[in-house]
Amino acid sequence: MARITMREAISQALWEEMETDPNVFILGEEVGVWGGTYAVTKGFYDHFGPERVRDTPISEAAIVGAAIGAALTGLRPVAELMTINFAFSAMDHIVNEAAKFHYMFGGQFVLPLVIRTVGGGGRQLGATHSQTPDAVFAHFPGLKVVAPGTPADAKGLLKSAIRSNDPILFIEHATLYQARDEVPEEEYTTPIGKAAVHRPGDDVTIVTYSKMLEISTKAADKLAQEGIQAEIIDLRSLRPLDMEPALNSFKKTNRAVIVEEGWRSYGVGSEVAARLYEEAFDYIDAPIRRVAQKEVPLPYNRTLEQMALPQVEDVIKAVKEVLHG
Amino acid sequence: MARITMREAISQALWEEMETDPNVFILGEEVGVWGGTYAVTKGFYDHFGPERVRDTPISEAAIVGAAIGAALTGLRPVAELMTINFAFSAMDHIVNEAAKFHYMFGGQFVLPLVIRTVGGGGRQLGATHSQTPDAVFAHFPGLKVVAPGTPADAKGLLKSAIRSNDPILFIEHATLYQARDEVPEEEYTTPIGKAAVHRPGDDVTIVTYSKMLEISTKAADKLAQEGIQAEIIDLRSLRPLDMEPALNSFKKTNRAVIVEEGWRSYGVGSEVAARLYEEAFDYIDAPIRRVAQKEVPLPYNRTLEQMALPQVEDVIKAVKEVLHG
Amino acid sequence: MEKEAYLDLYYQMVLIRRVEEVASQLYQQGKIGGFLHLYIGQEAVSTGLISARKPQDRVITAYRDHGVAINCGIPAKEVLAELLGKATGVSKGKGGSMHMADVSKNFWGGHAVVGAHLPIASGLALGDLYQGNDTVTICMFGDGASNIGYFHEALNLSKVWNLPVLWVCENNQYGMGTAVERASAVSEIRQKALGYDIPNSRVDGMDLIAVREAALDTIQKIRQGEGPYLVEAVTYRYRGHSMGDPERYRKAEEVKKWEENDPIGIYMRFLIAHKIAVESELDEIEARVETEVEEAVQFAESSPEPAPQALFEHVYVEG
Amino acid sequence: MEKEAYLDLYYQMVLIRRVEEVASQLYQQGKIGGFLHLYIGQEAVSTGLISARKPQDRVITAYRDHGVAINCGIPAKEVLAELLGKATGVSKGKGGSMHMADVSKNFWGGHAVVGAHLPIASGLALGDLYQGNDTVTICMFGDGASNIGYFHEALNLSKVWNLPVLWVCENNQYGMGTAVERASAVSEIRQKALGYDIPNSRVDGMDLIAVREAALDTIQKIRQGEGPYLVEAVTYRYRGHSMGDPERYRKAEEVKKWEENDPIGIYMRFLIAHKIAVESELDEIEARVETEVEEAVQFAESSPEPAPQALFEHVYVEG
Ligand SMILES: Cc1ncc(C[n+]2csc(CCOP(=O)(O)OP(=O)(O)O)c2C)c(N)n1
Ligand SMILES: Cc1ncc(C[n+]2csc(CCOP(=O)(O)OP(=O)(O)O)c2C)c(N)n1
Ligand SMILES: [Mg+2]
Ligand SMILES: [Mg+2]
Repeated sequence: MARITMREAISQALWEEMETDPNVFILGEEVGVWGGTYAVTKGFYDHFGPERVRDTPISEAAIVGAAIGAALTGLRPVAELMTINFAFSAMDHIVNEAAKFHYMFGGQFVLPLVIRTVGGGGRQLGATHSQTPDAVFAHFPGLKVVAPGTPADAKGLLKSAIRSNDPILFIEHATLYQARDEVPEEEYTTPIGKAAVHRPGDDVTIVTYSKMLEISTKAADKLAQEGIQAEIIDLRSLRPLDMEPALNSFKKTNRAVIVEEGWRSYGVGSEVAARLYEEAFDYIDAPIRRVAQKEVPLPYNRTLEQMALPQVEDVIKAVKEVLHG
Repeated sequence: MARITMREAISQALWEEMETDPNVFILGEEVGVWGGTYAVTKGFYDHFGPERVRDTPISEAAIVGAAIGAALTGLRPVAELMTINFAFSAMDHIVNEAAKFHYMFGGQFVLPLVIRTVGGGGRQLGATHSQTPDAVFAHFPGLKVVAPGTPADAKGLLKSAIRSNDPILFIEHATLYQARDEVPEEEYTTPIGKAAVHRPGDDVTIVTYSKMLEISTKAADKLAQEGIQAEIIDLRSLRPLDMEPALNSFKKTNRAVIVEEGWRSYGVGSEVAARLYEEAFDYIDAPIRRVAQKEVPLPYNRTLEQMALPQVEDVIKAVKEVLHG
Repeated sequence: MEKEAYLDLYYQMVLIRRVEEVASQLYQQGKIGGFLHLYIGQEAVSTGLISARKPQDRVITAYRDHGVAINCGIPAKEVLAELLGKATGVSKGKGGSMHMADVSKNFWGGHAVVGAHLPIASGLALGDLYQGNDTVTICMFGDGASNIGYFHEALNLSKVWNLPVLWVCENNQYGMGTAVERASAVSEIRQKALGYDIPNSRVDGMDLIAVREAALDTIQKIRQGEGPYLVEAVTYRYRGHSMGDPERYRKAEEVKKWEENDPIGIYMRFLIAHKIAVESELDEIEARVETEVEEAVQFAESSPEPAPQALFEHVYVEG
Repeated sequence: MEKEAYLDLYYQMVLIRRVEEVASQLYQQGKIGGFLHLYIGQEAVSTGLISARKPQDRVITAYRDHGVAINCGIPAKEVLAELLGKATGVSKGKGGSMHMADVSKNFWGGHAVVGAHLPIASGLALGDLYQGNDTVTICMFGDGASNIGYFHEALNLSKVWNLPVLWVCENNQYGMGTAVERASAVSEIRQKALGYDIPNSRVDGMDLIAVREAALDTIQKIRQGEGPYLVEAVTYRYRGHSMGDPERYRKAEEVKKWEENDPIGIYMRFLIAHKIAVESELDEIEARVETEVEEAVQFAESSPEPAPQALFEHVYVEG
């Protein structure tokens, strides 16, 4: 095991897949000469050349559209959308083309396509640049949506995504790139559509993913000091959504908190809560709590922004509510 | 009261508001010479002229963008997106511009803007043209989302929307235009963000909206023959989401079914279920059931398409499950 | 071209015309659902164009795709079966009129969101360029589609990356009910190519031979690595946009004027004038088409519906 | 123009330059968050352009907006307060660097999604046309923005509807790290106007007077009802795209070459050569700016944070 950052883990996954499979290539804004807006593809352009590391115009629809077309010819494009906020500018191609083609043409079209993008708030980028609309993309059957929370998962999931024959939206988190953790040194992949127990515990279940894994872990650390053992479930994929680990945990703890960074209404927590209730109704001891972003466009001001985003204290409070409230 | 169709009701609302307020105008594809793809604006072009009934190029982003700009100058544009499937082609302008401006510029920008659009399946239009992604738009604070289920509500809500100073996505349903019902003859408006009891009953609560109001009513009729009185709650607005009537009903019936046309995961039902559990936890007698679209892109074939869409029988079955199962 | 080849093009045009007429009837009988965009009047564009492709060349178009499908070599019976939503349809009954494709024939659909397939065409061409394939992508779209942002992004990309793609705008004068001049800043769509430095030309889309020659010439250039090219084919659709079009936007005389300029008639006169065929040969082709279409209808009508489990198939390749 | 007016333009350029330099320092001190796109090097474009507008003319631009805000008459202290996220900021601390606006000054933002404000500009102009206002909308955007679909849809619409809008492309040679030729099919952005039949011109964006004259001329034409016009202003940004740009895409010499062509220097020499001002007067202006910016920083730093309840204000006008 090596301790590397999320950025390095993602970069390694891309690099290794490009080394092994000449059909894998990257396209997106600033992926080449610049080295990636978040430095994920630093050094790629020099090593793999401009054909395989393609800087594009600012044309999100064309980036995704071209990646779809290239995938149809048998290549394995990894398209990068600089942030998920710009994915709205390619929305039709993501949810109405990529997500539909395999089904709509009776299985003839195969799209081995990955769209990497970056979500999340907390960097004072203001309302247009700080969103976490993951649930919006996860709503569409035909698309797979993956959002890793650790470097090891990021690497393993991205490798699986690149080798997959389905269109996959791979959502990274802007404030996780520096997160450092153990990553296996040998070759491995992590299956898409499988949630995981991130931290075992017996008293309460926290269901979360991506950046909120970090927040939830901090909350769990503090709770542990008070003798409360939280089990943390990392969803890792939002579609397909694997509820099994969360259900198993919930059947044991009978109490759950769902933590997501995005807005509460019509979010990830709504679906997870609804499923827990549906599939483990007899195990509920207290209403499930959802911790989520306040329902406002994210403001620029740092204090206000932090007020709007879920904090460690919010998770602790919600856990105590489901335990005692 | 007059018995008129949904199409006539919407048409009347537009016509009356245009007659009273010269700042109201319409823009969109085929709204003018053609008379509206769904004939909603038939006769408008001749009466109000090409300045107030503007045929646009096929440019969804520009339609919404231009409506935003015109709204900023104090006008009250009613932009039409031919179907909600094409709203993805204007996604950025809807969720990342219109929904953000009032907040982001500190309250300076005011957007008296209505985007009318048409959703829903059931007409064999295939995967790209049959979606009901209402929850996706309802996820964004700053935007209001309205989806009427009756002619009277459609008229009253559209008038409120046109007079409102907030950006509103107004979702009509393609297979409801012919639905006929009583509509008051005198001037009235219906408040946005208020749900309503559509049909009273004591045994079970059905929470629904738009086209599924029709399906749910048919189910309730059949259930009534078996002595089961379903109370139907019509959400009418998805954002702001008014849970009060549903909660009141649920506290009385202790059993609920949520019926929506869109996909189940990360849909409207998830949010409504989560809220019912959160806010009326002590009143639950049975797991809440969600009736929704099968999680597939909608196929063209009529039989398959109908299999995928929620049917009267699905609602009846779900009601019986929450009552007995 | 050999005589056979000339006659085959006549056969294709007549077959498209007849399939569309029959489709219109089947629609009226309630056997076809959804939208139905007929290609009648525009047959020479697709027929001439696709006659110029090599088998490895890809074709992609919008929702007005039945004719294009036929020109790509998809049997009429599979087109009609798709319209009837049958398991034997080219897209297994799941796509319908707007979403036909046959990868084995290098026909990449049938795309219903206006203009959305143009960036995808750039991507097909990019895939070929990347793999060093000797392939040209032919992308057809309407005049109305040239107003959406996808057009702009796709054309720009194709030029910046020197992609082997032939852009073919079928300017049939209207996007639904909106005349070109009411929706587009320029009424010759080819003028838009100037903004991308893409070479371009305008041809009479009612004249199969003119289209074919333009296509042969430009496809060759593109294959030689000269980058994208835009051809505007001036044409007309005789029927409404889809079924149930009130057609308030045009006069009957206008339609009539164009009908006098019928692409099948023009090509027929060409064949006879150039002594490539005599009338009886053409009559024979028409009779053959008649039988073929009758059989195709029968095939489509008697074909099975997709099995119920087809509903859940093909959402994903994996899992 | 009166002498005062000439000097005021000098003052504006120097003020922008100084505000940006100070902003850069405040960013380094961690007092500004998010992105910070400096306008240094491009001052002549916005200053010349906006000097040509009448008060009723609207201005809208992208995220590189501090200079534009100042030219529109927003006090430096409100710009800096916004950068510091204060309640006294022009957008009440909620917008930040990329989202400044002041409706009372007819400055309509500050828009962070590349190109998305172009259709909105068409809408502003449509609103004025509809209401018979004697108003021109001035819409500024970058070279990179001309590649996105929004550009295409907005320009087409402006021509089809003959909207009173002046499109101003600030071609500063790069969109982030991508040189114009690597992203755009044409390297003179004005060429794109041909596809919309929009009259166009190219000016030296480092030369305030040249920009101003082009603006005066075109704004007048637009005001007379001649429809949209596109001006490409050739310019350069001296600093990185935002803070923390590795600048691997250009050489220091290139930046240096352009710095020798500094817009403030050019205008200074113009003022002196035309005997509009003597050096001491310009020094005086610089000193005045220095004080003003110092005071502005003090104002910004000592201004209150937004109240916590501001978080929930302005989500909607109603309810
Ligand atoms: C993005 C989008 N907007 C609107 C529509 C509805 N629509 C379908 S066809 C059409 C007209 C297209 O005209 P044109 O490109 O000229 O093609 P034609 O029908 O004339 O072949 C419209 C507006 C759509 N399918 N997609
Ligand atoms: C739709 C969209 N895609 C990508 C970005 C990220 N981005 C911000 S600025 C920029 C470059 C824009 O270049 P240009 O238009 O030339 O303006 P300049 O920065 O040179 O002033 C990019 C790619 C964005 N904000 N919006
Ligand atoms: Mg057309
Ligand atoms: Mg630039």
